[in-house]
Amino acid sequence: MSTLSPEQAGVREISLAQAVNEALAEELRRDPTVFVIGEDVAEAGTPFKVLSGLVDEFGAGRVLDSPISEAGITGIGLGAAMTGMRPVVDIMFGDFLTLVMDQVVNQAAKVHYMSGGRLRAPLTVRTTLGATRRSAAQHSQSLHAWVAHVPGLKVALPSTPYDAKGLLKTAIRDDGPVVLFEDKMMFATKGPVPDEEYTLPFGVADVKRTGEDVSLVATSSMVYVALQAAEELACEGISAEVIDPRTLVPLDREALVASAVKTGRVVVLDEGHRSFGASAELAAVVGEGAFYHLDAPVLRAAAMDVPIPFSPVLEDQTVPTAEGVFELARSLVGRS
Amino acid sequence: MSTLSPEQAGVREISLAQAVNEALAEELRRDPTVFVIGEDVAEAGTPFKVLSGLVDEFGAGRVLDSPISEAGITGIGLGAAMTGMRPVVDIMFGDFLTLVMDQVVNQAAKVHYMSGGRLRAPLTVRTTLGATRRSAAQHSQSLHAWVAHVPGLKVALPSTPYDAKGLLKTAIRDDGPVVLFEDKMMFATKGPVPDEEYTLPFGVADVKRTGEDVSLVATSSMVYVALQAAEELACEGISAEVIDPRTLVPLDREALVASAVKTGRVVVLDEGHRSFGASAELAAVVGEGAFYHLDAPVLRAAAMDVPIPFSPVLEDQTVPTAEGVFELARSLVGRS
Amino acid sequence: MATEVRPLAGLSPELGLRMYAQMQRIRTFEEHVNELYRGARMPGLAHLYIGEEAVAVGVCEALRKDDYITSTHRGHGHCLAKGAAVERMFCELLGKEAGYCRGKGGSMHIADHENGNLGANAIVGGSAGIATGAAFSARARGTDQVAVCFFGEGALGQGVLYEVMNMASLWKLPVVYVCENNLYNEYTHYSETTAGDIAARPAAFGIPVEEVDGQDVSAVHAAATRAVARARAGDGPSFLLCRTYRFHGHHVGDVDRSYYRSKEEEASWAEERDPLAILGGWLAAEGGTSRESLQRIETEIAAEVEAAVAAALEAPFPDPDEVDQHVYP
Amino acid sequence: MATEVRPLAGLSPELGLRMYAQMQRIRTFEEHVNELYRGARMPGLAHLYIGEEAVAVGVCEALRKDDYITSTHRGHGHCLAKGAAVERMFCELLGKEAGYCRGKGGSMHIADHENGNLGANAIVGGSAGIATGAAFSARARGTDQVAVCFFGEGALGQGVLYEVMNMASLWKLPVVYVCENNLYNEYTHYSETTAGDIAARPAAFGIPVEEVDGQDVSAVHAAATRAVARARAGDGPSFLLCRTYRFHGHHVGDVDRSYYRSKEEEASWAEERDPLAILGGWLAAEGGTSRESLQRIETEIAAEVEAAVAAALEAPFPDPDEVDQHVYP
Ligand SMILES: Cc1ncc(C[n+]2csc(CCOP(=O)(O)OP(=O)(O)O)c2C)c(N)n1
Ligand SMILES: Cc1ncc(C[n+]2csc(CCOP(=O)(O)OP(=O)(O)O)c2C)c(N)n1
Ligand SMILES: [Mg+2]
Ligand SMILES: [Mg+2]
Repeated sequence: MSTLSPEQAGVREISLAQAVNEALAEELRRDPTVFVIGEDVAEAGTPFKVLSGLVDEFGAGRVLDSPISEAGITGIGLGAAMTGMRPVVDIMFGDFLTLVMDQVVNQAAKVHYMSGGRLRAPLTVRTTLGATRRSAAQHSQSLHAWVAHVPGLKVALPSTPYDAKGLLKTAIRDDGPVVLFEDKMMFATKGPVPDEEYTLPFGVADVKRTGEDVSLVATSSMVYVALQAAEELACEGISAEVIDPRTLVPLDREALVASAVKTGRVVVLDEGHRSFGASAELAAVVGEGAFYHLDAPVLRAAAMDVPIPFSPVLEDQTVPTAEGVFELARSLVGRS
Repeated sequence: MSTLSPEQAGVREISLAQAVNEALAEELRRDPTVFVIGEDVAEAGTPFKVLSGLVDEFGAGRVLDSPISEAGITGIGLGAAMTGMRPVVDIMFGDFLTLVMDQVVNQAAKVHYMSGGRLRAPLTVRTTLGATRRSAAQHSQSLHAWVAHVPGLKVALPSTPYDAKGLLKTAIRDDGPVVLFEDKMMFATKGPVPDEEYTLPFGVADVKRTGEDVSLVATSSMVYVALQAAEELACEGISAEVIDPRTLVPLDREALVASAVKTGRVVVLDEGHRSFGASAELAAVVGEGAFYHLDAPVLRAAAMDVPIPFSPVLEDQTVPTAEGVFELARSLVGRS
Repeated sequence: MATEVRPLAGLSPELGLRMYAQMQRIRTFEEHVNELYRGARMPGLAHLYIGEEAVAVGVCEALRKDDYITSTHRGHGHCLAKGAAVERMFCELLGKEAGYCRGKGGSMHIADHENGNLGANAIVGGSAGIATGAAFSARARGTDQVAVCFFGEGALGQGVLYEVMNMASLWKLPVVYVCENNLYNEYTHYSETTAGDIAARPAAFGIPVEEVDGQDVSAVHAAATRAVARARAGDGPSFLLCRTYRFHGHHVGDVDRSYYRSKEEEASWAEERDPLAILGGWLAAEGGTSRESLQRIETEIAAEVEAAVAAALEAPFPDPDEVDQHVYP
Repeated sequence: MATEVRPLAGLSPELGLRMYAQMQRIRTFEEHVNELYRGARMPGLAHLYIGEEAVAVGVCEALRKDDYITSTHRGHGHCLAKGAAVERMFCELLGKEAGYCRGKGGSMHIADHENGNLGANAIVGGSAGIATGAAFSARARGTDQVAVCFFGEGALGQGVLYEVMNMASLWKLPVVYVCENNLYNEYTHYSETTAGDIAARPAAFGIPVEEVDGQDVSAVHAAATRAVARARAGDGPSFLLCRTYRFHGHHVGDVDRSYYRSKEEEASWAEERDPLAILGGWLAAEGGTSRESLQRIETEIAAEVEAAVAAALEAPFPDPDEVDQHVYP
């Protein structure tokens, strides 16, 4: 369990927003080729205030307010990346990935391969996922499955301030394109982060809680749902393991399979829509790798297959809850 | 097995391209609100010549050559669909879906739901999938998993002329948005199509070949690979069932699970990239629904997780072959 | 500084009064929306249209009920101006079943099919295609309907706008593009995001452009009337560039704005360029309307809107089972 | 009708000869590509640049080796003009390991990093962002490099072009947009897809535009030299609108073209507006070059290209194991 406890020396409790801000500040300081471009990222520091203060330290030349041109800024970021820079393109809402798919998928993801390894695109796209903010159908999607399906892209989904900082720094230093998703609801979530600098490797899952009876494979926002469900399961005497892949690409298949082999029962949690989403790949990987050790089918908890509705009484039904996951897991362990 | 044999009365052998052309012609004739818009769809009849002749019968007002503006024509199609028309938007290559994701996903897919059921978008987007045409990374993708992940969209993947005609006519008559993918390599493929008019229901899988020992769940281009593998398996005394979902959304889960329950062994074939692709959902559905009847893990045969390379010696390795599927299936049946 | 009263060219008092009532209705509606937010009685956020009322009203008064509009995240004004009922709008903003979208859309997706409002849109520039397609459809179906596409100047950053303007011009579609230049893209002044000359952009695609004072409802109405007549006559698209200003924040939560615009700037617009004050002043001075009758309109609308918000607050939420209805027709 | 010989303003014979050789090299290369296709010895298709050579050569001769270009599906001419070697290009088109992209890219993705060619692109308009970003990067890194974005007039339909031109103008980026108007988007005349006045589009974004005869390499070179100097001096982007014509089909398989353009039109361009004939004629008539020396150049290049294609045909394919290399750096 890599998650740090504040008891440790030189560890502070900071919010995920602060962690992201620190990661960007450190990389901007360390490497003059790093810059940030996006809508309202400078003085406004983004609508989520995640980038507050960066423009003051690094200036408008390295923290650029752009027109409302997602495709354009991603293309410019790509061209800059191909010629010696390390851009961080800020796509305010993950829902706006719809506008940059050509730049990200047909261009950035493929340029290294298509050039036989001669061109590189060290481009980081930072964006968001997650519902339940009463933002309705065009500001609540979790579209990470799309980019995870595209060879050439790496995809990171931090769930804690510690992971957010370490994975973002790794993304910026990666020589290829990385799409990193942060849950809008998690920006205020606090967690331990060391004082000293660190990065986190891609492709290494993190066991957020160890357990024996059932594995809860959870991404991003769903890690908290899984941890809460694990608490409730514990009261029933069911020991749940919560494992967070942290990056979908590369994916730590071994760790997921190992956990499944150990527990024999798996629930996959992901906030993307259920059908043809990330939860399907995670379930398929476990099903392939741990088949002969599974005591029950791999179940999935994901967003309902409906556009996210505005009305709270409707929206709150669309995203997995700890109660729901608790029930699913308990049914697997055959106690219900 | 719905597939028709030419022996049947009033059945002709026509190519998939002709079947698509007939479907469009019939719907354009039947319903004055139907029109086709796309790049080089009129006189040129598309680069694949699939639409040849339509402009002559229906005129440039109903078969429109557009600028090279995929997002724009999809948006215009959507607006027309919301106000009484039934547009068929022609997106020349599936790779260009990257340019229309906002119009399709944030707009078309959601307008009915967001309006509480008051607005409708009977929009059909026709596009392609499939590699092995030496067209390289930006003209060879199979991106159907993306749209299948989006609630509000229906997704059709015909594999025969019969299915292509029947599913396209159903798509055009559907009151919501449908994205239909045709395999570029299949346009010349011939098959039986009845003289008289017909449509095919969405959400009904088609068993292309019945078998007892192993189920090959195959989409679009992979149906032929599966049928060929089934032939070769038959020589080894292995009876393979080939089942084609025909539509990913709605998905005929029952039929897939029933086949899996019968055979106990399943290989999923899909030409999209393996990771986070359609094959993952199909495998997960079978794994969930048939778990207690499976004798072996559900295996997947899909495109390699690499951008499609140009060089034939490389490209030919990226897409599943009958040999590869034969081996996979045989390994499942424990004969290798 | 009091608002200077200028003759509102060729405005009839009747039309002036009707537009005054509509603008007042929008203003009052929005003030209640702000209150609902501040009282934590409305889910989510909303983008207030206060200060820009003359654009929506001036344009929509030039339209027929069966004409189409597409709207934006700042869409309450467009919706009301096109004829929506206040109570059903409040219901939508509160996520209630009686709302225009049964609570599924909310402020950013409010649509009013009966009155030709094809919907607000939370994607900047996201409705440019829809409006242009509605115009295509009107022409293809042989009606003489017109489609109006409202958008903020920030949408000038979205490429799809140029793609569809090109086709609207090529095919002479009956669409009017109405750009509401309120000077800001969220928290950034448009001059930092917009190169060259805005009016030259549609012109480059062969679309005639008219620039108007968006605070003068009669000027907006006159220009819109010309553009709509042009579209209806089959002469193709037009572009109206309206200079306006949002008096409140980008959204209801945007309270401290000093880092991107000055209090002085805000005050000068509110005191000198308030479209309601300008029209009210003219109606009283030149329109032969007494201050009392204007007062009466305000009182009536205040009562109407208060009753509506009260009813909406009492209205039931949708049945939870509706969550998976309306995904597919 | 023979090609009329016009004085090619301010062209030095040395430069003229160098450009003649480059244009001849492109022409000869393309003729071999066509033969390879017709002989079924090349996988896939290719889009020939024959007829448009003066644009690529005129522009690239105004660039430094460390300047950037981005190219299109019709990119062989740009690639050669920027300094690529004929044999490695043939190798790429044939999917061989010695190709510029180790056979992974092919005709539509050929890139030549060493010479600043950031790649052909099979997405129309797909490299507008890349070129603009390269210009941003040059400025940010404090170099005086310039980026040139080649695209066909069909790319005027892609919204992203306007998004990046807006930013290039706002931020005065050292980028030159070179529009090759060869009159056709595939099989459709550009007048059916392009409204208004092309030159007014970049102008609307504050980008200076120069229209040039794309068949006159000296005119292209002069205009490009001005635009590049402007960019290098920090004065921002420019737009060159080049009138040109592709002599062959949209791609090598597009043989029956009568349904979209007339034989007469093709003949008049080939006979009167062939950029090689125009330059050759001038070199002979005014440039003090003998027909013999031009002949010699052609013979040398013919030999060079033949040797290259022969070698490329013999060259080995990549190791099959390379298929999953270069996915991630
Ligand atoms: C494609 C897209 N990018 C970014 C946003 C976030 N956003 C919402 S409103 C807004 C500013 C819009 O400015 P403008 O178009 O001028 O409209 P205004 O808010 O001024 O009325 C932005 C950037 C969005 N909703 N959609
Ligand atoms: C985004 C996109 N849409 C469509 C195509 C298919 N296509 C390839 S070339 C072409 C025509 C391009 O015309 P133009 O830009 O004028 O270049 P030209 O071929 O004339 O050199 C089209 C439509 C594509 N490659 N990319
Ligand atoms: Mg604005
Ligand atoms: Mg062209």
